[in-house]
Amino acid sequence: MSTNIKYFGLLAEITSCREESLGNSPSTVNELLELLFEKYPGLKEKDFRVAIDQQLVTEDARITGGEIALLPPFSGG
Amino acid sequence: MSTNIKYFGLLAEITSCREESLGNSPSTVNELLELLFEKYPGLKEKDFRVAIDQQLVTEDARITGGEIALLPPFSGG
Amino acid sequence: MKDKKPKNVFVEGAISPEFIATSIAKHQSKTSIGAHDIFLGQVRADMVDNKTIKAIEYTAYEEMANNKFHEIREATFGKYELSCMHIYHSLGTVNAGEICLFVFVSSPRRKVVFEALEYVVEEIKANVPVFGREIFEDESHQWKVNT
Amino acid sequence: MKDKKPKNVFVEGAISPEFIATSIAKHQSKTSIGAHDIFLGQVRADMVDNKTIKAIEYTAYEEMANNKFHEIREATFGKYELSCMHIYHSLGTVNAGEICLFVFVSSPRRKVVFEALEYVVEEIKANVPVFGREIFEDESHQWKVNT
Repeated sequence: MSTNIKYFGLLAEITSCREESLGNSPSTVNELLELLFEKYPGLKEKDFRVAIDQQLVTEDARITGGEIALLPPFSGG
Repeated sequence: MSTNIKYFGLLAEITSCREESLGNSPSTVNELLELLFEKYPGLKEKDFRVAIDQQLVTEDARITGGEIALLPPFSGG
Repeated sequence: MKDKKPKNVFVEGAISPEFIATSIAKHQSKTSIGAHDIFLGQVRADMVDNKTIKAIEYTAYEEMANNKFHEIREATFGKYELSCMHIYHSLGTVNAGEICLFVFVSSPRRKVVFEALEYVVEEIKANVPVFGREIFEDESHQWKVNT
Repeated sequence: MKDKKPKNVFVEGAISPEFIATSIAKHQSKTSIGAHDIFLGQVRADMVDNKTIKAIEYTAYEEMANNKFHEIREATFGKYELSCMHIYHSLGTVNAGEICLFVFVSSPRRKVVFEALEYVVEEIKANVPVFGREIFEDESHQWKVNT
């Protein structure tokens, strides 16, 4: 199973893409972040939250498929 | 000296006029109201305030000329 | 942006949506503004004893009212950091569904517009000598009371 | 007046004064309404390190954002007695001086519109995944941070 991730705002600039599919399947958000920090060191110092299927989750949340999104601070309005 | 009085809203309906000049010159608001209650008994049961030269005054205020207005409760907006 | 002397707040009849749009558009050149807050009072077709209000006919003690509006403006600019403020109130007949009061405040930031707008509207309701005559469909009437 | 499913809150580009006027006009047939309160967010030409912001380019996690807008609507109708509520937010480029957020609440009486409008705007700012890229005159940029 591959993991689909969406990047928004500033984070999409760091990753140079808005969406990608990771070959390996981390089982928790923590594991996912470790992978991503290795791939994109610039992410590490940024403030962001993670959503799975449009719900904000904490770092210990399990990943069992669904749409993952990395969201920088909201700045609507 | 005559005294000019303006009536607004509901009060102008009771007096059947929007403005009039009283021949005699009451020296306080209290005296004025006594005169008006005699002339327009219907005024007595109404809630209103008195302004002299566009400033709200109390019943013991002295009248030394200027524009007197009888104002029912405000209902703008 | 303070005015030194009272200006005329009253407009004849209802305040149109186009008038409001024009007022909003005029602020697009003021690029230090970040937040606008607009209050609109609309005439309700209330039912009283089985009769429906079809319009309100507004009269005012105009000189005193314009002075009061001016005092409210000055007090509001004193209390809140606003970029600008506009107040318009109808005189004459305003039909149910039409707008009789338009209050418009603007500021660089949003917090202050919420506070300022409510302050201005409450001050107007309490302190400005405007009188509404509520006309029913059968042409009978009663005098509006603010709550 | 509740909607059962999320609708699309986003509009492409700036929100025009004419769009707002049309929205106001549509409410003139709703004669139980006595008070409208409208918030407009306008893009500020802020100066940062001697460079001036000329526009904000908005992107959003649209599906999640529309769901959040829907949740905010439901929560607001649950808390406040409103006749109706409308929210529009820009996507794409909005120039300084133009409007990027339009929130419109209406009720029979005024007290509730003031409270409800501030609640809705604060909820949007805090909880909806929209991202503003502030573009300077020299085409450099920075990411907007809400305060």
